[in-house]
Amino acid sequence: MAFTVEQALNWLTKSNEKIQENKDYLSELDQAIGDGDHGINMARGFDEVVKKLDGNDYKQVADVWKDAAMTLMSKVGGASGPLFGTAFLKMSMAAKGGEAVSYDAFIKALEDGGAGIKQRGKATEGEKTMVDVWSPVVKQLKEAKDFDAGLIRDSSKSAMEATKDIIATKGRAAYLKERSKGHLDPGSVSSYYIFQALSDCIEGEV
Amino acid sequence: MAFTVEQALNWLTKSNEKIQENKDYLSELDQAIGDGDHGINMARGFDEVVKKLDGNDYKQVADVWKDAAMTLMSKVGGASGPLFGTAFLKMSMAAKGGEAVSYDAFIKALEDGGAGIKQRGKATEGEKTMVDVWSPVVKQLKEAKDFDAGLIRDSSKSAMEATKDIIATKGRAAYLKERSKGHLDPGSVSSYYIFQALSDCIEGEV
Amino acid sequence: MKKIINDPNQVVTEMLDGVVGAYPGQIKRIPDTNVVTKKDAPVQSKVGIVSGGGSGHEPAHAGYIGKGMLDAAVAGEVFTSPTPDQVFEAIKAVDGGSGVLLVIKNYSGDVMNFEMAAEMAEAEGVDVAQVIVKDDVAIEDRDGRRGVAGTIFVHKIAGAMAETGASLEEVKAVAEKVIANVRSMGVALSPCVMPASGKPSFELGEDEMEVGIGIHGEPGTERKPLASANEIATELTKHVLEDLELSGSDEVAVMVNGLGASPEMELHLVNRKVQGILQEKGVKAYKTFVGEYMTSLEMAGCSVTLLKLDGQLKELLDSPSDAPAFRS
Amino acid sequence: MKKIINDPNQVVTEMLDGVVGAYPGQIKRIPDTNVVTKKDAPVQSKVGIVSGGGSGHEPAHAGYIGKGMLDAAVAGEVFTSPTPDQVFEAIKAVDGGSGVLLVIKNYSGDVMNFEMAAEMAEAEGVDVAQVIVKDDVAIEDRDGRRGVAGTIFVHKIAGAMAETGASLEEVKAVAEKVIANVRSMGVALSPCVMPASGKPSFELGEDEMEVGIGIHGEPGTERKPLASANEIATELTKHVLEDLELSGSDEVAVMVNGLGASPEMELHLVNRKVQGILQEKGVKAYKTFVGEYMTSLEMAGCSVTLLKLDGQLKELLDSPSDAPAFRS
Ligand SMILES: Nc1ncnc2c1ncn2[C@@H]1O[C@H](COP(=O)(O)OP(=O)(O)O)[C@@H](O)[C@H]1O
Ligand SMILES: Nc1ncnc2c1ncn2[C@@H]1O[C@H](COP(=O)(O)OP(=O)(O)O)[C@@H](O)[C@H]1O
Ligand SMILES: [Mg+2]
Ligand SMILES: [Mg+2]
Ligand SMILES: [Mg+2]
Ligand SMILES: [Mg+2]
Repeated sequence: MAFTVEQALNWLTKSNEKIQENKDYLSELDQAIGDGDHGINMARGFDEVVKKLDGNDYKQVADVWKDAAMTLMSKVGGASGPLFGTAFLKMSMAAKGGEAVSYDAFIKALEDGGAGIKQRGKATEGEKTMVDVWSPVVKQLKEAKDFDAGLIRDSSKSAMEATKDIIATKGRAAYLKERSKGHLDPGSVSSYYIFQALSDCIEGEV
Repeated sequence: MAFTVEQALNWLTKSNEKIQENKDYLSELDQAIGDGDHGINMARGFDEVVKKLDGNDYKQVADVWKDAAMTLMSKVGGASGPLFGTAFLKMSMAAKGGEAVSYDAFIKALEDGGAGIKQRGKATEGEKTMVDVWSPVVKQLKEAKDFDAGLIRDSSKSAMEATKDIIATKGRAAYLKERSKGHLDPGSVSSYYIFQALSDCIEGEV
Repeated sequence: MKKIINDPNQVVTEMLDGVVGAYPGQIKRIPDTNVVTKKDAPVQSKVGIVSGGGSGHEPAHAGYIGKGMLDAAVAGEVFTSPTPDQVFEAIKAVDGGSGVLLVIKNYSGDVMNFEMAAEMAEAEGVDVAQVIVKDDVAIEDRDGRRGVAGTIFVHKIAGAMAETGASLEEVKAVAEKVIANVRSMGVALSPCVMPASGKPSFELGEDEMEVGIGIHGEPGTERKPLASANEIATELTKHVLEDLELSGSDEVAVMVNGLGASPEMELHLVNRKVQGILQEKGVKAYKTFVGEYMTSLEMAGCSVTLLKLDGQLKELLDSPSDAPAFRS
Repeated sequence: MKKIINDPNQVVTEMLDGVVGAYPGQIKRIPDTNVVTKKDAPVQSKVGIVSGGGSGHEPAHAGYIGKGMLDAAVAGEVFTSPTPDQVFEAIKAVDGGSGVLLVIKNYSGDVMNFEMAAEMAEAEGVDVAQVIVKDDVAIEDRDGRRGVAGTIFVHKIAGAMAETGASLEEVKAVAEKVIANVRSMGVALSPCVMPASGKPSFELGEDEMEVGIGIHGEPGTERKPLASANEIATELTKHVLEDLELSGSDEVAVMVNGLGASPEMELHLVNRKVQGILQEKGVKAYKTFVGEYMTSLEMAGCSVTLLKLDGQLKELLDSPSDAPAFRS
């Protein structure tokens, strides 16, 4: 199977839907250990992404991701804006040149995206950031042979849930030290929604 | 009967007691139609008056009143400070030169005191200020022949209560216009306590 | 009551320690009083300017002491006029031989206490003049109007005039000119809490606001449903404009004053609309001040002040002041 | 939620209208952005100074634009870093050929967005330097420390240095010197409410306070029983002093900064104690600033900042600034 322009568009549309639905929940999570704007930031950004994509006719997956990246970077702000922006930009760079993207190319793109987040955020695994979703998910998907909706869903869910027990050392939650424990990381939860949306898209087409 | 130095001292001591007891109530009244400090102002001032009087040996009623006046003026502030201060100062001026004060001289002193309030506050009757206690009380006491504890008590009580229905045109309550109706005037209530204290003193000695 | 205080009965004297501690090179306190003066007071042959009133309006009044503004500020207890003896100390401390102007806000208490101080000073041969600021258009009756944020413009312009070497009469005249041309009106979204009583000055529902409030936590003239920044700005400005009667080519100074708790962000939203209204009317905002100038403890809300200017007032408004709360 | 606002989603853009409306002679907005610059930007051959961050900290950052301070301020959404494209616009607008210094507060978001903007500018051949303010001693780990009120001293001193015609390298060096010598810590008595969500940033009991808070409504590092002004001042100053390691003859600049709702009276009570502590230690308060410089919407509370000074820093601190929120 290969990942198509249509799927790329679907993925972002579904991501937006999930983020809009869970906007308040994401902000509440951020309120507990951050500054309470994560849902607002993400909802603003993904709404703009969908608007941007709607108006265009795409030939390449890479172009969809590039427009998403640019929109996220210029509309989200905060920590999550440059991070998700960088992720999609790196994915776009990796996927350049093909109408559809093979599983291997897709995984390479995701891997570059995750690496971009790490680099931009100067973060590694175990710091209670979205890296703690992106890294384990990419690692598990690398071991599969083809798109697997269930694997995407399950791996992102357990990774997201595991952020609850981590003591933050990056992002605003790090100011709380021990008090950050017992709360999910908001950026990990929104990353989880993005992977759930991906899983839904794959499932719809397989 | 004549009003003695001892009674003058008692009067102020009892006034202070009543004001301390009703400090919060006076402030609440002021909160409804003023700025909520009347009890605090009066309690601060009368406490200082008693302290001042305690340390001195007085030969004349006029001197007691003068020290009370000066203390009220320099310790109360707000509107009530200069008003009560002026009242006692005018009373002191009227009573000068005698160890004890005859009923006629006492009434003359009260009358001057009330006139002092009117002049300093540029207020007349019916404006919902302490004038609405001082004026009617003085008027009624003028018609009596001698000190009459009951008359002092009753006249000041009914005058105080009558301030409830007045629409204020002087003092902070005037800003509320119609909304000032239905509330007692705080300065009238503290004047009432002062007259009640006077009544108690008279009664104790008659 | 959540406040950063020590003993509620010592807030004024401790606050004055803090103020003088912040600007020890510029101001000093007269020992055993609640009077703060310029460090170099009295300034020989300059008219002295004294203002003051109850505390709780910070930076008013001590923050306005400086070259080009006040020579002394007298602090009463919270929301309580200072007593005549205190005002008298201030007058004596700043009289440099050319007399002293008292800037009084129109409240029974302030007027009486300052008046008595003036009588005391005159008895000792000091020339004293008084002006009474009454800029609050929430009160219809002109003589009964409160003095609120417009007082800052009186400080500034009288202070600048005194700096030119003008006589007491001239300084008083320009202060009266400001008073004749300045109008304010305010709104509160929440009450304030007096430290000594610990109680809110009034109760207000979640969706209500008090329109026409003063600066002492008194209730306003009208209670209304909470409105938007545009509506609030429009209502306050409307009342001010009705009373000031500006015509197309007039120039004004604008002050959007925060009462304490409202974030500066919100003051700018109000200013945005005020500027829009003035522009529509063709009235020029010569200079605008947005910030906390005359507060009411932690009250949320704001006031809008307009001062109609002429050439003289513009020049005096622009002239230098080194007062900590009003540098220009 | 009681706020003087219009549409909660338009507060930032409307606020910027209000700010520019207040000082149209000094500042202007770059059309279609949330960037405000000096009216005469770029100043030829002067290093440009750009600061910014989320909104809700007013008068930071646009209030610090002026001769001797910032050339531009970039406003993000409330408590949200501005995006790289906006910062990039600011950089381009103020580059007068000698390069641009970015003053960044140490938050993941600010650092990343400004860094990306710097990369964009460098790609277009503009010389850009960055400094990251991390003055909040509530965070033990030095590299993780937030940038809070100490940022104002960085603005002031870097701005003054740029005015002397210094090179980008020199301006950056003096900004780094300020950062190395400035420490802050804050306490909150009440949370703030973000306009877009309408919810308090945290819940706090009637007798509690949050110690070690930042300026974005994040919870603090410790929750404690509400303390007196003296105790609060002592605790904040203690942590700041422990980290700054002052000796007897040192001179400092002091800032007692209100977070939004606390009356200036309370800030002066805190200042009183801070001055007392410094005096006891024999440390000289060279200059003191009491007021709202870096706020957190309507949060009640304050922060204490100390900046250790040397001859150069004193001179630059004293040099003139005409920024509306910091005139000197
Ligand atoms: N340095 C970092 N590296 C990776 N992710 C980070 C970093 N800092 C923050 N994040 C992520 O960003 C999320 C917060 O995003 P958001 O609330 O939108 O931004 P802000 O913290 O600026 O308010 C966190 O939950 C975390 O997942
Ligand atoms: N002009 C006036 N003439 C007479 N009495 C007045 C006048 N103004 C105020 N008062 C009296 O003073 C009382 C208020 O005193 P207080 O609360 O101590 O002062 P303030 O109004 O300055 O806070 C009022 O209840 C009223 O009786
Ligand atoms: Mg956040
Ligand atoms: Mg009162
Ligand atoms: Mg009062
Ligand atoms: Mg944020």
